[in-house]
Amino acid sequence: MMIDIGIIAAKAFLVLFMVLNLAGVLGWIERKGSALIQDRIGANRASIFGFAGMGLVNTLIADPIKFLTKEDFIPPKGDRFLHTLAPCLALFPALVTFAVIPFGDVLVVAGREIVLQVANVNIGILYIFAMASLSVYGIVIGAWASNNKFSLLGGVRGAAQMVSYEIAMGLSVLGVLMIFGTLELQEIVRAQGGLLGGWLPAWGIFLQPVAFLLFFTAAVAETKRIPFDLPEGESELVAGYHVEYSGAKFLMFFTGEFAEIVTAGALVTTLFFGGWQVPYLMRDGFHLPWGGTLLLPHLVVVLLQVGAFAVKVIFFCWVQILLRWTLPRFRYDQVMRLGWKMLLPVALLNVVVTAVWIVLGERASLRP
Amino acid sequence: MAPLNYYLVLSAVIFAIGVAGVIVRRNVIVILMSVELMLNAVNLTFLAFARSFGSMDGQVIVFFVMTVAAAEAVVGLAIIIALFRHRRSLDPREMQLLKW
Amino acid sequence: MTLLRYIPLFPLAGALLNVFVGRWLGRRAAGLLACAAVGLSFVVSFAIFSLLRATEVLREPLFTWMEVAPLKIEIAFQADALTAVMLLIITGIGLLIHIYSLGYMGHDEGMVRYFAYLNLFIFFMSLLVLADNLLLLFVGWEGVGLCSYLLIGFWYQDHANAIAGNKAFIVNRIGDFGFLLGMLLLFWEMGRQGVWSLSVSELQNITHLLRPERVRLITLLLFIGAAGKSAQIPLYVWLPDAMQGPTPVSALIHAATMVTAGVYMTARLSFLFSMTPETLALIAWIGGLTAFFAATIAVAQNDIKRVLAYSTVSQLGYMFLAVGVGAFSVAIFHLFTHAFFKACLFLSSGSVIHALGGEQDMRKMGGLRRYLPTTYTTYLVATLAISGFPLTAGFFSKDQILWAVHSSPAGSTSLWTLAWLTAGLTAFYMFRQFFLVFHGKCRVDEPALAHIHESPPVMRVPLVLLALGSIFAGWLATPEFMWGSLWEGWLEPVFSAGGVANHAASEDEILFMGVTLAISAFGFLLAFLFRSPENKIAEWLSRSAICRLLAGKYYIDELYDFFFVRPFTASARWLAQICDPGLIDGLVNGVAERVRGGSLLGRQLQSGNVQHYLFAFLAGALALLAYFLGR
Amino acid sequence: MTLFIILAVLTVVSSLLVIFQRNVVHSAVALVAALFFIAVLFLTLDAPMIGILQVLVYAGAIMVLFLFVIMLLNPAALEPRQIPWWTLGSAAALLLVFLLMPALLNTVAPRQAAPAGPGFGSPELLGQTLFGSFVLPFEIASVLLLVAIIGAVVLAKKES
Repeated sequence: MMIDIGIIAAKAFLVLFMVLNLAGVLGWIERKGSALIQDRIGANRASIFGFAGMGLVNTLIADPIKFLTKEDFIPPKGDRFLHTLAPCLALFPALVTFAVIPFGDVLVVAGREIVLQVANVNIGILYIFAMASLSVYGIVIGAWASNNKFSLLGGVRGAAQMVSYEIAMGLSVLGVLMIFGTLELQEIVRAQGGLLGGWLPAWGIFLQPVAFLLFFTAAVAETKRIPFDLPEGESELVAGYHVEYSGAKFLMFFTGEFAEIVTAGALVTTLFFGGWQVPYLMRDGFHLPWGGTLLLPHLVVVLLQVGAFAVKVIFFCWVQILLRWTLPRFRYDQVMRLGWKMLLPVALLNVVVTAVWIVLGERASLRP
Repeated sequence: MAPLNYYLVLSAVIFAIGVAGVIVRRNVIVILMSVELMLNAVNLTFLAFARSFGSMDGQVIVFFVMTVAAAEAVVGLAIIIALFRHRRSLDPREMQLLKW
Repeated sequence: MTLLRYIPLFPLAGALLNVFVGRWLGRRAAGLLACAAVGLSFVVSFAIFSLLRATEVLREPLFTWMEVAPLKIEIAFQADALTAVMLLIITGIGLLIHIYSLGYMGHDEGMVRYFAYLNLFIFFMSLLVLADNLLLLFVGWEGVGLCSYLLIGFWYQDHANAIAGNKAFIVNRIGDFGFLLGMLLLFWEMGRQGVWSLSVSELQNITHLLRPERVRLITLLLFIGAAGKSAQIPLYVWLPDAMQGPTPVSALIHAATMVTAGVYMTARLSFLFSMTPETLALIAWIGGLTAFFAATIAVAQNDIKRVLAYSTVSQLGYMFLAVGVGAFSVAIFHLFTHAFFKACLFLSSGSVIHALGGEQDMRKMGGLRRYLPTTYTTYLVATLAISGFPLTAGFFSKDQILWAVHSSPAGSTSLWTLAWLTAGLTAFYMFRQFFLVFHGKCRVDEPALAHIHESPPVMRVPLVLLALGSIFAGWLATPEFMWGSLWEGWLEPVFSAGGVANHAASEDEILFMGVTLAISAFGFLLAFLFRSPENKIAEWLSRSAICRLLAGKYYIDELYDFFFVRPFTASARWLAQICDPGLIDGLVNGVAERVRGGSLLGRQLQSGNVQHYLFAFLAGALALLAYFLGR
Repeated sequence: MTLFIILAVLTVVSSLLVIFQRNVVHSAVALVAALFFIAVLFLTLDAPMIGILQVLVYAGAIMVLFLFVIMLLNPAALEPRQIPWWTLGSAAALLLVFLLMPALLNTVAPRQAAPAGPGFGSPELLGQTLFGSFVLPFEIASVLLLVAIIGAVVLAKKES
């Protein structure tokens, strides 16, 4: 009993640790990546005894220290309580969503099967959506509590944008859920272990390409980053909803944003790119479609899977950062039009087409 | 799991709070929120009975209540927006033209 | 054979076409269309007349109008000899008058409307005579009343015309009310005997079911209707005023056809009227008195059309006199001949009026013989006919009436004397008019004299045809000593129920003829002597009290005005100005005021505030909860 | 049992905050909290699906809409508080609880706390029930939502 609780605590700690660190690293990647794109050097000033570490020091050590020691400013006519609550509300959903994301298959240690997932909930995907929907509150409440017209505008924009894109996101996932027939994320990942036509991994991307495009777009919009950064939009709203935030609270918003990027990447990986699945890797090793077999010890297999998951997540985080520094910002009406008039109808159509496909497939399989 | 009666009492308390909110508050948005509170109290009752009877019907009803609540909130808020545009106020006492 | 339906159909179609597309057709085409419609009807009528055998009754149901358990009323037409004769009169005379109107109304703005009304009138009239049941007959009855109203007030821009139209309509309504009551009473009585029907042919066979005193009442009520439509005492007052309409209308409606509806109806229901000697006696007396009084009034009139109007009333009195003594076929015969010569007289007078540019006062005519030769001739023929000149139509029919009055068991010497005197008066006033208009010195105004002209052929041809009819129509029924009567044989089966077939010796008949001729000749002589307005005796007479009384039409209109119209309008005014605002409105307003008072208290509860309502709602819920849980 | 008491207290407190906070946004936040706790209460009643939907629909959509409208209209003044009216309303609500209490406490459930059947409250069973005996209401609900969407658009649209 104690061991069970200990295992769960360990898993939770591991996941949180990894996510937060990844978020931190992403800050570095963002700086360096943008510098790369804009043909400049990027963060390189902070150094420990002359060691600048390509800016890693800057990001991982100097920034937190700077943030934590700055004045915690609360607008005099703002709402003290809500102003403090808002960053927590922003960070909290981003972190708890990881509870149901599987980062590996079953690890067997000393006869004890440990599922590499903090909590195996039978409605995992809904849980993620529920938590993701809560992330609006951080923005809205923070924006309102700042008693600043720019932040209020940002908050209103954020609320509208996130509610809108949540719908498109949910509907796009519906197609995936219909294909795999479950709400459990671990099950979804396992279902992607099969092969299509004997050689193509049965990943969601191949089964639901339209859904992937929709989902990824909506997920980027949910993170409120360029090209969907209307709630902050520095050239329009100074810094939008967090214009009155500084110090530790700003750090929480900041971390929340990067945690969301990680969440988005993890979700895309889980739903469309096989999660922890490595092509042709079974529980006992590789079984290549053209006949080769390479048996591997259990621990190696598990490590490979966890590693594959990490690589995929980081890849999609990188893609998002690339997008952020490549694309220009939409106009607000364009954002709304894209959400309601493009993504939503296409997602609905996708659901209908998928349903027809499934029904026809069932008919076909029923035929002797 | 706590006995059914406890859930019923809790539900009644929440419902009464919602009723009080609808009656005493002078802001239509809060009134609408109090209505949501009442709906949730009822939902709690439904689920408690569903659990107690071991029937899914109660859960399905809650599903429908949520649907109706969503529709109600949407239309209610739209009405509030339209009203606010004309009256510049959210006080229900300002919205008493429908008399005599 | 399904020909009957076409008789009313053509005029109806003509009327509708003229109403809806007449304006587009233009006046001339509209008139020709109307004439064509009536012409076709006439052709069909003639076909039926010639195809119909004496004892035959054609029946042609179209569709069921209403059906209530035992009662089934059909739109159905029927035709027997009586109907056929009436149809010939209506469509034949109607056709001639239509043609005449082409000329007479040729320059009128409302010609399209005029012909639409005229066709509508023919439709309703033919519906009336063709009707198989009393209800359908009533539809036609009301319809001709309507058309009469429309046509009398045709020139409605003149207030007097509109008033005359109203008068005709209202007086007709009084009669119609009687007719309706009689019809309903008959219906009810029959229903009590278990026969729910209004069909004439069915009623005919079951009259024995009725109690005599009921029949008396029914026939009395029906006669009120007939008196209204056919202008008998006391409801004759509308007819002279009806001369306000265009002259062809006067000819068509107020001489030849519509006013005969009452006579037709009594003839159609002769089986009922024959059952009550009392009603018949009343009819006879009213007819006789009407004939005499109208004739006396006609003596002193100076308006050319008014004289003819009173003469119409007088002649209608003759017809009712014949009805009253049970001589239905004789009445119809007089109706038939009268249609010719009265239409001829009216149209001829129309021709005169037309020639003089609208002048109707005979004192401003005179010596027109030179200017209007054709009209003069036709007028003379018709005047001779109406006066009973030997071998003309009026001679035979009037003679038969007088003979019937004398010979019928229902008749009496006093009635005969009345009719006899009327014959003399008729000759007098007709020739008085004739001399005033066509002989003597020309008193026409200068401007009118300049435009004086004979009517165009389209008007003259109908006149000539009618004049011929005025002579030869009577030859259908001659006394026994000549070549006998085709007519009796033709119509007798229809009236077999109550006909009088009392043929006395022909010597008696010749004697009576002579006596009648004598008084007519006396009337003529008197008229000839007084032919000049400058005659001393005539002048003295015209200033006498009796003559003023006659010229004032016995002041009947004033009497009616005093006894009926004024009290009625006064009471209506009292109701409208005192009773309605005070009592009715007072009651309604009072109730409303009390309710309002109560509501003023009650509405305080309605604050408009949702939260107050909700609190009340909660309080109620709490009360219920406390009651049910505390029980 | 302990869990229930904790949740019940939290729910009641946040519900009370909803009506006692004079600031609309505070009320809304308190309501979000209350709804969240109620969602957890749903979980204790073996209704995970409904609980998650509660968060998704109420907290994630409806309340965001409320906040959105509040910010859109941004009512400046705090609402006035009239003590007599507040006393009256609160007394009535208290009376309601007081009247209902004995009846609720005496209610006897037929199968008191029967162990939930296998799959009770699972999405599969909920789906089967929803598309089985409740399919007609389900379709009607979709029409209702459509009507609500159109109604809201028509109402909130500025007259042009």
